[in-house]
Parts: sequence; structure tokens; C-alpha cells
Amino acid sequence: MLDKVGIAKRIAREVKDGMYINLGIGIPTLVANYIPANLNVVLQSENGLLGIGPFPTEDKVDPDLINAGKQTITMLPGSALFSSAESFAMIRGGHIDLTILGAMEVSEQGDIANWKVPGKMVKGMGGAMDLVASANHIIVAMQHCSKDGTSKLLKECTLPITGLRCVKRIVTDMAVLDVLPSGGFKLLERAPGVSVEQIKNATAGKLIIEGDIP
Amino acid sequence: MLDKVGIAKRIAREVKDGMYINLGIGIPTLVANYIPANLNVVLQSENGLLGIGPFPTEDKVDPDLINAGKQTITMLPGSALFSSAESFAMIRGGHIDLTILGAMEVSEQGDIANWKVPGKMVKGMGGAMDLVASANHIIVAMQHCSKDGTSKLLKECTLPITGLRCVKRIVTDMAVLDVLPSGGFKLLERAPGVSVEQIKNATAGKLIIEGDIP
Amino acid sequence: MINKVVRDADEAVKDIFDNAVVMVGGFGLSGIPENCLDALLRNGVKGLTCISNNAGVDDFGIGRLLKTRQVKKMISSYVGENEEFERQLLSGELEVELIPQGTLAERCRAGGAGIPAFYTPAGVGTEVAQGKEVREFNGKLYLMEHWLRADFSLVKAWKGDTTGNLIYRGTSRNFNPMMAAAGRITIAEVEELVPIGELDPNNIHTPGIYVQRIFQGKNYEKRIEHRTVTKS
Amino acid sequence: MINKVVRDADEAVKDIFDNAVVMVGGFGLSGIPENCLDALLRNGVKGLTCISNNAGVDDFGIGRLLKTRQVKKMISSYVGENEEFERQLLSGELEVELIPQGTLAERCRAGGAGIPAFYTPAGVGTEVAQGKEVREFNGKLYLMEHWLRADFSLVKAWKGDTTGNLIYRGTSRNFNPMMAAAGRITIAEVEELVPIGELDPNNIHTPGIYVQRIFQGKNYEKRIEHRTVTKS
Repeated sequence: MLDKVGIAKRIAREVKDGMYINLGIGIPTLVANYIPANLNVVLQSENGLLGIGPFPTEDKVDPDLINAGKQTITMLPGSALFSSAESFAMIRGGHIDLTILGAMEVSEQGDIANWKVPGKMVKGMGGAMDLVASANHIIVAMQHCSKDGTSKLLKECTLPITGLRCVKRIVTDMAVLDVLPSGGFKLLERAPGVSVEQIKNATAGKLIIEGDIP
Repeated sequence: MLDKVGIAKRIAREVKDGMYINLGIGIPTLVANYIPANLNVVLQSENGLLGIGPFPTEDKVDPDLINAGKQTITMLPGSALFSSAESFAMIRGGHIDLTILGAMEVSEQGDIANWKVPGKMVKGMGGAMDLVASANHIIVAMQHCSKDGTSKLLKECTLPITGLRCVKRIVTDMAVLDVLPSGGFKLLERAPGVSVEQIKNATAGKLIIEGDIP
Repeated sequence: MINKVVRDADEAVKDIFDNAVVMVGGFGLSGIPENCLDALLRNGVKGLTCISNNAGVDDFGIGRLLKTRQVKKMISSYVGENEEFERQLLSGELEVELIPQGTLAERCRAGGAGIPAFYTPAGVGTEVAQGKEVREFNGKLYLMEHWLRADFSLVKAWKGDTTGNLIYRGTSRNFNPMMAAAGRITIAEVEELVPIGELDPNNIHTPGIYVQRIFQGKNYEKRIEHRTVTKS
Repeated sequence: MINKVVRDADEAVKDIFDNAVVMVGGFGLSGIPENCLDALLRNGVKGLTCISNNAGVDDFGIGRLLKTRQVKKMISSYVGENEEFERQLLSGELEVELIPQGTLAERCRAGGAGIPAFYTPAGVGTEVAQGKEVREFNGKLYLMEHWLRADFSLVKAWKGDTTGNLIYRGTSRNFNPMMAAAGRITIAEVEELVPIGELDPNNIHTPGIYVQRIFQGKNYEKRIEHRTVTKS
């Protein structure tokens, strides 16, 4: 089983040189810490920055420089600032190579639900619907099951949808899986110490297993 | 009868303090020379400038600073530069207070034709269709009749249309006229030495004359 | 000669009327028009429809206008971080329309740019799509979305000149430029108001044509929502 | 590590293929990618569809590619000032699609911004409206227009850095920013290529994400179409 850092580290291996990447809040944000230093990637903050750097030292904190999670940040050399309209023009226009975000549920068709739980206060979708509707490549970072043990990889999402048929790859604490264009979760990798049987039991949607799973 | 400069001078009297103005090529460009110095107006160049100044002195000619007629220009203090998309966002969004442009024909409904003559090489509409479709207030500067004496103020345009029901006021060598919302050219002023009779004869569309015309 | 410069926020917002539609720039608490929001608290205008990406926090930004019940409706993409908001929403005192952030930004941009409607893929197949035209282009589904315009837009910039040209700083730019263009009356508050000619025309973010009133604000708190630091 | 910097225009345009759709920045002769256009002349690619506000003059800009018959179709708003153009148009050798300038700018912007279609009032009731959806919003008629995208976009900036961030100068900005965003491969030529970190992030006109290749051009002629001067 992978912990949050383990999931982030595994996703960091999906990053390729030259990519422009949008990282969601939570585990996705952690991914930034594990991207190999020899890769030249640029992180986008949807509130108007390409080139997110690390958190500032105390003396460099600047209220005019925050990320989409409203945290204080810095800019790396080569950064560019722009408006929210330009930022989502980039996203909608397919210029972001990789989007990594969390989810509450993913369906075997690649539908994602991550913005609303009926009965709970609805805070809003922020940029999530724009991101999932427009991304070239979406990787979801999440726990395979919710705290009560229910699978989050389903035949159909039960929660309100954020986007249809958009998730390409899922990295959970138990496994790495692709969502096939024809539907179904194709198992690619097991997390250390996790058996195929455990993954089968934890996956409510259609699981596709071909050959030996590393 | 007014000459071109006379038409330009007359139109300059329509300019009010604080206006943002787009001037077309030809007589409209001349208007800039006659705007009273105590008025603070800003001229837009649709290729991306607010704050057109006079032509440069020889030593200040800059190929990166031209107007929509591709003439070298200068910028006044307080200018702003922007892209063509932003420029037409301004135009389309109704932020320009006054648009002054030439025409080949105007109909009594306010339709304008000024971009194409069948049988002649078609050079394109440039920004004219955007301007006429979006302007809050359009003044047309033109000769009342073409060189062969045919009226250019018609019941219906005979040339291909640039825009429908958009012209509000017309200043010609013979007269100043408003296009009424209900249709028809309402005569407001005669040019010096021009009789109402002459204007009647030179206007093919419906001419509306009420009371004494100054 | 026309003068866009007003004395202060109180003068700038004095004709904002009850039930007006008001766009408010900013993302989180960054780039919000602090002075104008304070002035609205003082003048007590009621029934506002606020178009703003977020709703501030309980005791800062739009959050304070919620406490005084001056806001009837919020149009936003994300409204967390605010207990009073939650209370009013659950009790039905406050109307809320949630819009995907990119759609919100583009609808404001469309309002300023005279584009009454456009198509976006965001929200297809979700409850956001309810009642909207769905249309296929090049094999992909899109929603038709309409422009947003406001009676007043309140924006905050770093520097501005007396003709209304604005320059923002860092990520405080966010929604301010589009909202500046989409307001019938746009009020800009700036940290530094400079004479005409002092800003480089090549670096203007909001051309003055979009700004009807401008003033130099004061006492900027620029509160930080999440102060995250690296040990040096 | 990925490198966007290429040696020169010849290397930058070498994979532009016959019958490609190519956007070319500039208004008149201002802000046109002189080096790239020259390189296209040298490599002889044919059958191009050029999306460009204008078509240059007989012996400069796109005009020279017309002389060598490398252009199959022009999509422009205004194509005067060019005799060879006129000859080819009248003889049917050259296809021309004329588009209102604001619609052209917005269609390019839409291409880059992932908006497949939008509504504009420009051209309603004219021959531009032929075959297009006409729709009423708030009592006014609008045309539906589609995005424009290109296989390659050729843009010219004043300064650029090695990550592709661009700053334009004066009115040479014009169509360049939208075309930079609307090209699958965008090639930027700049008068001055600077190391990363030298441009102020707050003043970038085209963020590097839109630029796939960049090089420092040379021998800029920057021809002036109408030299108009004031006697000093």
C-alpha cells in the first residue's frame, strides 16, 4: 500500500521533459516535490501563473503571489503572469500537457466526480470542470477505497459528475490503472505488498487484468 | 458646398469631451485636426493603440508604430497598446463612443455600403463590418452624390452591404442629416450656399424636412 | 475636461444602487478592491448581486458584506472558507449560482468584448449543463454560455494613471481585467495613482477606455489566506 | 532537457509541409515574421493556406510567397496594395476568403482558447453571413463564427526568452498573440533572444506555453508602407 507521498512519487514518474502541468490541491500538489531535477517542466497555477516555485521564505512572502489553493508561493525564472481568462484559455485550448487531480469517484468510462456531495455544503467546482473537460491527459490521484471501505472505482459514479469520459490514468494507494477507451479499468501495476486479489475486491467497476501484473 | 476639410470641421463639432473615437481612412482621419484643444478625447487605432498622436517628425519615424491605414504615427501620453483581439473586443463591446467613417452609399434605414464594388477588385472589409455592427454612434462622412451626380443617399443600397441599420448621422458636402429610427433622412443643416431644393434633388431616399433648415 | 479621478472609495461607489449587479475582482483575498468593499459597508446599499470568483472569508472581503446582509445573490466558482456564507446559503437567505471558473472568466470576458454567447466544453454532462444548449463541434460536445455584464465593476490594480490605464502585480491580476471591461461603470482602486504619461504604453494590462472612475486607495491590508513558507 | 531554441529560420520552418495551414502574424508590414517568410521562400513549400490579416506588398512579406506561387489560399481581412495578388485572384489561381478583421482576430483567439464557436454582430445582413447561423440575443442579431487553428503559426516579437515568453513592441503586437496561441506548432522569431529570467513576468504578452520554437532573427528590414511625417 502506498501512502500519500508514495502516490505522489509514483505519479511523478509519469512526468516527461518539457511538460506544462496543472496540479490540483492535495496529493497532486505533493507531486511537485518528486519531479526529477533533470526534467524541465512548468507548473501552471490557474489563477494566472506559469512557473510556480517553492513556498517563499518568511521574508519573501507576498500577498500578490498565491496559487490556486490560496497559498503563498514564489515564481521561478522564466515565469509569466496573466489573467484568469488567459489562464483558462490555456487550459481549454489544450495547451496543458498533464493535469493531475484528486477524485471522490471515477467510473469505468472515465467519468469523474470530485466537487459535490449531496447533503454537504457545496463550495463550488472552482476550475475542476474546465480542467477535466479540456485536458489532454488526466491522471487521478486518490485512495482506492473510501474510509468505510467502499470502492471509489465504480461502474457508474454515484456522486454528481465533474466531467464525462476524461480520466486516462488512476494512481491509488493500491494500484496504477488505465481507463480504456472502450471502458473498464486496466490494471497496470500493483503497489508493493498488494495482491491482484485485493485490488479485485477493492474495485467495483470492471477490472481488466491481462498477463502478469508487476 | 463643403470641401473635404469643411466636412471634417463640421464633424469635429460632434465630438464631446471624454469620447473614445475610431476614425476611418480618408475624410474621417482629417477630423482629428479640428477637434477643439480643450476637449480630452482619445483616438483608437484598430491595429492596437489608444492614444494616436500626430505623424512623427522624420527622426521619430518608427516602423513598429503605425495606424490602421499603415501610416507612421506617434503616441500621446497616456496611450495603451494591445492586440487586435483586444482592440476589436473594445469595438464589439461598445466601448467606443463615436465611429466616423466614409461610405459609398447609405440607405434611409441606415444601412451602409462601403467595402465592395461588383466588377472591381475586392480588397476586403478590414475592420469596417465590426465597426458598423458594434458602434454606439456612427457618423458617415461622404459626398452627397457620386462623381456622375447620382445620389448616395438611397432608399435601398445597391452595392453590397457593410452593415444594416447602423448609421445615425451623415455629414456631406451639402448637408447634415440624421437617419431616423423609423427610416428616412431628416435634414438638420444645409451647407453654406446650398438650398433645400438642391438637397432634395440630390437625395434619392426619403428626405424629411421639418420647419426652417439652418 | 473630463476627469476620471475621484477623491476616494466613498465618492466612487456612492451611486451604486440597491439590487445592482456588481462584479468584484480578485481571487481568494488577492487583488480584491478592499477600499470599495469597505465603502459599500459604509453606504449600506442592499440587495446586491455579486459576481466574484470567491466570496471572501468571514471577516474580510465580500464576507463582510454577507454579514451585513447586503448581498442577495453570489455568482462564483468557489465559496468555501466562509461560515456565515454557509449559514445564509443553508437557510435560504442567500442565492448562489456556481459556475466553473474558466466559464466565469470567459463569460466576463465575453461581456466586455461584445460576444453574447460562446461554446465551452466545461460542464458537459454535469448539472451545470441543465437548461443549456449542448452542441457538437468536431465530434466533441460543448455548452453554450452567455456573457456576463455588470452595472458596476470594482477592480483593484497596482498602478494606474489618471486616464484609467491599469497595471496589476503578480497573481492579483486574476479576474480584474475582464471585469474592468464588463462593467457599465468600472471603478478602479490602485495602490499608486500616477500622472498621465508615467506608465509604459506597452505594459498596460487594462486600457483606460474600460475605466470610468479611478482613485488611489489607502490602508491596504492585503490579507493572506494561507501563509505557506519554506524554512530558509 | 527540452530546448525550444533553434538555430535560425531555416531550421525553424523545415518541417512545414505542402498544403499546411499557416498563420502569419502582423498588420500591414508591421510585426511580420520576416525571417520565417524568407525561409519559406528558400525551402519552396507549396500549396499553403495563409491566415494573415493582410497579404503584404508585391515585393515584401507574404507578397513574395504569392509571386513564387507557394500560396494556395489566403484568409485575410484586407488584401490591397498588391498587384500580383490581384492578378492571381482575378485569374482564379489564388483562393481568397475575406473575413471582418475583428472576426478574424476573435476566431484566432477562439482557436487558441478552445472555444469552437462564438457569436458576433459583425457581418449580419451582409454576404459574410451566407451559410452561417444567425441568432438573436437581447434583441440583436449575431452570426455564429468558428475557431481558426493552424498547423504552424509564425509570429514576430521584440524580445523573447529561451522558454518562449514573448514581448511585442508598439503596434507590431496586432495578430501575433492570438496566432501564437492558435498554432499547433508556433514558431517565434524575435529581435532579441534573452536568457531565462531576464524578462519581467508581469510584462509578458505571450506566455511561453504557446511557443514551441524560438530563434533570434536577423537583418530586420521593417519596411514602412506609408511613411507619413510632420515637419518639425
